Amino acid sequence: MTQWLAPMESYIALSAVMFFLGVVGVIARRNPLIVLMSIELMFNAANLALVTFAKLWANNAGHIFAFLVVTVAAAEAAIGLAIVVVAFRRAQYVDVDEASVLKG
Amino acid sequence: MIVSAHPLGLEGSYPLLFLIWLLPLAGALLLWAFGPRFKSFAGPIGSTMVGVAFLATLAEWHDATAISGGLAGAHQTLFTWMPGFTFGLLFDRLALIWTLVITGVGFLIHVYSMGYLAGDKAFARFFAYLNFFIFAMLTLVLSDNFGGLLVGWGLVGLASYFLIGFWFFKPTAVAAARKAFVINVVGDIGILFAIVVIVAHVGSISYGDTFLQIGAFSPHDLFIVCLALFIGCAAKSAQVPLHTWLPDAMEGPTPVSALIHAATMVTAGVYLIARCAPLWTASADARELVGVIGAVTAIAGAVLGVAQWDIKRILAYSTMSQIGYMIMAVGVGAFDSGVLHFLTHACFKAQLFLGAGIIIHNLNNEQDVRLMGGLRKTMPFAFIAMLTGVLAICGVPGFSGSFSKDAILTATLAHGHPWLYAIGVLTAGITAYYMFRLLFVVFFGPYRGNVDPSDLGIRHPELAGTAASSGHHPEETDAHHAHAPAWLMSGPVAILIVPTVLIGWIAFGGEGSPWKTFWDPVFPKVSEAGGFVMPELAGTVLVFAVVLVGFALAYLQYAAPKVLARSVPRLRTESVRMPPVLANAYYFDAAIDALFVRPSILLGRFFGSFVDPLVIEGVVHETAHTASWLGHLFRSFQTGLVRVYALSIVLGAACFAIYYVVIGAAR
Amino acid sequence: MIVTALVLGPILIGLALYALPKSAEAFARGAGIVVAMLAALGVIVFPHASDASVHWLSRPFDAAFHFGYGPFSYWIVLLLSLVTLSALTALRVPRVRDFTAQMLLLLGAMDGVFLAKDLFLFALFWDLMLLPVFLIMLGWGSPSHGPAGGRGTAAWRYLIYNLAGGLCLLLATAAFGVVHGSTDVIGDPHAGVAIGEVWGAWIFAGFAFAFLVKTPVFPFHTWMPDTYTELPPPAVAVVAAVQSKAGLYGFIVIGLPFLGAQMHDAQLLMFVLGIAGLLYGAFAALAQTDVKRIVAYSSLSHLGLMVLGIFSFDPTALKGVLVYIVAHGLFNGALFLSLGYLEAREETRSLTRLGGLGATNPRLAGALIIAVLAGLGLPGLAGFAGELLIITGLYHGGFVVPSLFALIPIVIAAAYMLRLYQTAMNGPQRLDLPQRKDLTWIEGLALVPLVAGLVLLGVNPAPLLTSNGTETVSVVSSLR
Amino acid sequence: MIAFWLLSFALIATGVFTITASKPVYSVVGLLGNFVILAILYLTLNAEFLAVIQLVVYSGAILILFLFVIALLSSGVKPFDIGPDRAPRIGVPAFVLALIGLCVIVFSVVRAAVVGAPNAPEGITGQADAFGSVGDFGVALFTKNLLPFEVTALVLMVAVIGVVLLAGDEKPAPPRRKPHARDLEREPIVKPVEKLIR
Repeated sequence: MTQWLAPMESYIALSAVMFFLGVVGVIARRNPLIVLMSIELMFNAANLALVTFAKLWANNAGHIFAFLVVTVAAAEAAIGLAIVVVAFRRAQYVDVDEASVLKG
Repeated sequence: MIVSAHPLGLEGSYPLLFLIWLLPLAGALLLWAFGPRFKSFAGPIGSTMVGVAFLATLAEWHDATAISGGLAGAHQTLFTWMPGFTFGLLFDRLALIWTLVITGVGFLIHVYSMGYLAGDKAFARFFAYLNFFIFAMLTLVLSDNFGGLLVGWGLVGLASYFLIGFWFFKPTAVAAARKAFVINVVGDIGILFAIVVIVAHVGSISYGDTFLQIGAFSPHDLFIVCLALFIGCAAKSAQVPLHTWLPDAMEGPTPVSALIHAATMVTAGVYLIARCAPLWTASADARELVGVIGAVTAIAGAVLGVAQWDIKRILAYSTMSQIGYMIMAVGVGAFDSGVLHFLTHACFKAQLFLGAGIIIHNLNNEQDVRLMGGLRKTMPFAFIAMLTGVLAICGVPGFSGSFSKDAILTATLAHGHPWLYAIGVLTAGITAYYMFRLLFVVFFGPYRGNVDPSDLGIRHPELAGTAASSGHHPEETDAHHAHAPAWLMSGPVAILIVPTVLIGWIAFGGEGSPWKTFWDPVFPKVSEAGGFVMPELAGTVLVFAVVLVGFALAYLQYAAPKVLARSVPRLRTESVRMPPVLANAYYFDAAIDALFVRPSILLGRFFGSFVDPLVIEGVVHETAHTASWLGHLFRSFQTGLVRVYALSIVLGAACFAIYYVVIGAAR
Repeated sequence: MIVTALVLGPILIGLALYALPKSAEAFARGAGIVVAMLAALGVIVFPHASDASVHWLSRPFDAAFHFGYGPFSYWIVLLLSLVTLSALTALRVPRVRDFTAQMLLLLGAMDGVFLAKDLFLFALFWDLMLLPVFLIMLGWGSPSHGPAGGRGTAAWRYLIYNLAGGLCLLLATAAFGVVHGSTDVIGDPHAGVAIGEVWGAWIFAGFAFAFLVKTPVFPFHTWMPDTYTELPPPAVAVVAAVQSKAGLYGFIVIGLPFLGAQMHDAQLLMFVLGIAGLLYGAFAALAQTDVKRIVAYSSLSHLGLMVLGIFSFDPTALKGVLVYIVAHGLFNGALFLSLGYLEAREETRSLTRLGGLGATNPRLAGALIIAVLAGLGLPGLAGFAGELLIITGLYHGGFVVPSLFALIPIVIAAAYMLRLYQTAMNGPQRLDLPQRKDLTWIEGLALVPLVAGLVLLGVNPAPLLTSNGTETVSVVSSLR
Repeated sequence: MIAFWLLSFALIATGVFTITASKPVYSVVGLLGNFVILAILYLTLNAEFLAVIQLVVYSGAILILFLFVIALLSSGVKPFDIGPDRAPRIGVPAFVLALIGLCVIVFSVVRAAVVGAPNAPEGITGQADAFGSVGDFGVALFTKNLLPFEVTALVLMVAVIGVVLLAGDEKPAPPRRKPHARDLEREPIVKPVEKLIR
């Protein structure tokens, strides 16, 4: 079983790549739905790292935590999408750049 | 630290002492709270309180003079603030003499006031103040420590303030009251500082501890204590240079001038130095200083007395001059002579003021002597009263003033101060001159009340010839002639004539006189090198000769038949040619104004309208502006763009990552 | 139990008053008076009430809800209750319900400051007591826009200055707690607090800044004249009488026992500030025309004297400070209430417009003169006893020159206080002033506790000197 | 080994497709592929249950949710990206930063030289080779980590309530606002307080 398993470093590096893909997506895209999806990417990158470490230390805690992350991600997606819907209802369009009331 | 104060007197319980002390307070509170309800009974109530206090004082005579085992008089402890700060009453011979004068003369003046102020709207308030003054003055003299003394000292100043400003709708009276109070506070802080130094050295405020531990003071510190105490005396007793309030204080009703600004309060300085005789005995420098200041005040006051036209101001400057005598006496160490002059002065000066009060009262508050004249015929009683007073103050032999004045003058010589003696004798001559000037101008020649004031050289008739406008409300002035029995005013004056003439005889007989033996166990003897004992008779004769010269000059200038014939133009010439130095009282007021009052107010304006709003607030505002500028700077970071925020988060995360990796590598 | 009720009672009742309808003015006013009276009675009747303490924080340091009478606080709390009672009784203001509620909040919060035996609690109530003052100033300040910018500016200035102080206090408290491990130390001079030099300097700096601003001491005073001018008379009576003592109280119960070395190091600076304030306040008061500003600047002068007394580390001076704290509270309260009567009647505070009121308002003049005389330190009244003891202590402690400086303001005080009184009350009657009725008996009655206190303590301040504060004083004497 | 590299490549490729897709629908498709590949990767890491969850919850539920929203919002008008791009070149610094972070992490991971997984790790049930099995996971979840599990329920419930509150209130849409009408007048904070007291 371990023969075809790649070294753990590779998994971590893969997780990092995926995470930063998410980061770039969040920053570079203006479509809120894609932003949310990029966030999902980051969640999953984190999960991958967690699972990898669980395997590495042979500790179930990583799995448990990944499970919790999934739950939170689900809740986050639900709320985020609800906000998008509400914003759409207010203005008939959604654009991340337009939500700038926080400007000082 | 001394815990139990040395009492000085025989410890015991003296209920009468409380009666003497607190009856006037009760009267004051009663009249202050319910005054208007009493109507014209306010006067009798107030007078009764003081009269009973006087009788109680007589009844306590025995306790006050008792001497046993080095303790003299009666002592009662009241309460203790903290160790060293114990308060009590001490009723010894010194306190007895003052209490007698305060309550005795005070009672007479209360009675006199019933006539003088009858019909005044604030009749009850006046008696409340008078009673309060009596209480305060008794607090001053009955206290057994410097703290209580200072309390009394401040309270008499307050009473004086109230009474000078009694007619508070007169701006001049209000200003005079404030001036008197503030200058007296200068004196208060002098005594306060003396207390502070005393406590630091002996750990107690009581007289007994202080006098028994004079050795605890270095000569320098002792001089500081005496100097600080003397600042208090100078302010209260109108000594140069703190005398300027006294002439202005004449804005008060005349009975007040008689009681407070002649007979009792202004002599508190004499009391204090006599009370602190052990301190002065121990400090030659302090004696020198006080003696000189007293002499300067005596002659300065007398010279100014020559230049006044207001009858009360003449008497005020004479008071200042006479207190100068007393201060000089106690200053050089002749305590008993100083106290004797206090006693005689209290009688004759009260009488002079009350006599002047009768004149002023009858002339509808006219106080300018140039507008009087020839009153000998219309007011014979006032003439007799003033004449005996003048004879007494001039020191005509046989009258009370001569005994005390001669005693002081011989004492200065005996204590080795020939210069002070010379000044004293000269002052006696000037005194005779200006007092007889007063007498001649007021009582001889024609009546000038209906002469045009400008013909007499009165520059501001609306101010100087104040007649009706200066005193009461016009309607009150008219009213009070109606219902004031004449004896209320003449009676006290008639009674006062007796001591004015006779009281000096208690000091007759030189060293063996009753007066000397009375004080023998009390005052320490001061012996100085170079003293010269002048025969009593020789001294009297010399002084009398000088007095006669003064009288002769006054006669020639004001009462010779040739002069009387053309008194109006002569008075005009004199008024116009009055040297400005004298007319402005040596410019003391102007100097104090320019040196202290104006700079203080300017400084206050500078602080209040420049430093506070511009300098301090300026610094604060600059700080605020800096913060505000920073805020604007940071505000520009808040673009409102979510993506920029996200980028900054990533930037932060990257920084963290680098930090941990790099630093972690270093570790 | 009693002490907790003293703190929480007024606060809860004050909040409950907001539940009443706005029109229930008489009831609200009555409730306020009753609460203040109960507070005063509680303090008088139970002078030995035991402490109440609940531990609530153990990390990062121990802290407790600990209330109790400390060495100096009993008299201050009594003073606070009396002044609040007088203030609530004396004057009428618009919107009585809200005002009474705010005054009760102020009472409770200030009780909390003086009764707190835990530093952290002290700091919390310190900030809490700013709030009612701020709100009262905004809500009841004078509507006109004076040179100082009106009530809004004054209120914000008050809040910002004092919150800056409060922040420093909080930081210093936190640092104190972390270094010492517990903040439950007030009133326990044997708590064995040892704070190293580095921390000590910073902690002291934080405390000192808060106390100096609150007191206020020159040059941190510029918020004070505006605040005293804008606050309505009942509130300013309480604030000037008691709140200004919080800083001095802090120096005494926190600085002296726990930061003695740092206090010593700061002595020179504090003497300079104290003397500067002493003279500055006195001279500035001389030139003001607004009656309340005169009293405000006179406070600056008096508070400077108290700072000198504290930093002389002399037991006599410290006793004097205690007497003067109470005396100053009493006469400042009486002064501001009397001036409140005056302002309510004549609708002006400017000396240029007032004059000659004594003839028509003799009782008002009587009330004012008593307050004024106490304010100028008339011998025989309480202020004098304090001054005498403080200056005696200063000289005894070897500070000859400061003791001489301390004498000067007494003379100036006589000048400006009499100017205040005489200009308003004496002189010819001004016909352009409204002629109003003299003091009512209830207005006079409101002043009675204050005046009685002034006279009694002036004659014999021994109760203050012996029953309380001895412990702190003994600590101080060991410091010297 | 080769499988891992293939999977990795596919994972990155789908991820890139997700974030670069022009339309959200394409993104969803990319994300779907991404998740499926991830599930396979989980399997290689002995995380059987998580692999299933990944498919069911993410691919099955969350992505469907996305699709629904897209469908809801895309009716008729063009709902997205209509304003001007106010930070047009922000992708560049983001990419640079991401690259730096990536390098740092990869560098640190490589330097740490983590050893390979120990052989046949023991599961929580005590059996060899049980690590990561559904049973093992279930025991761990329902014994040691019961409280976090229950909290999960709470989180989800709060999310449900939040969504209902946010989106459930059907109000008539206000007239479409111009994107740049941002002249919102800001009141100073002071005034409301003053009004409150008066």
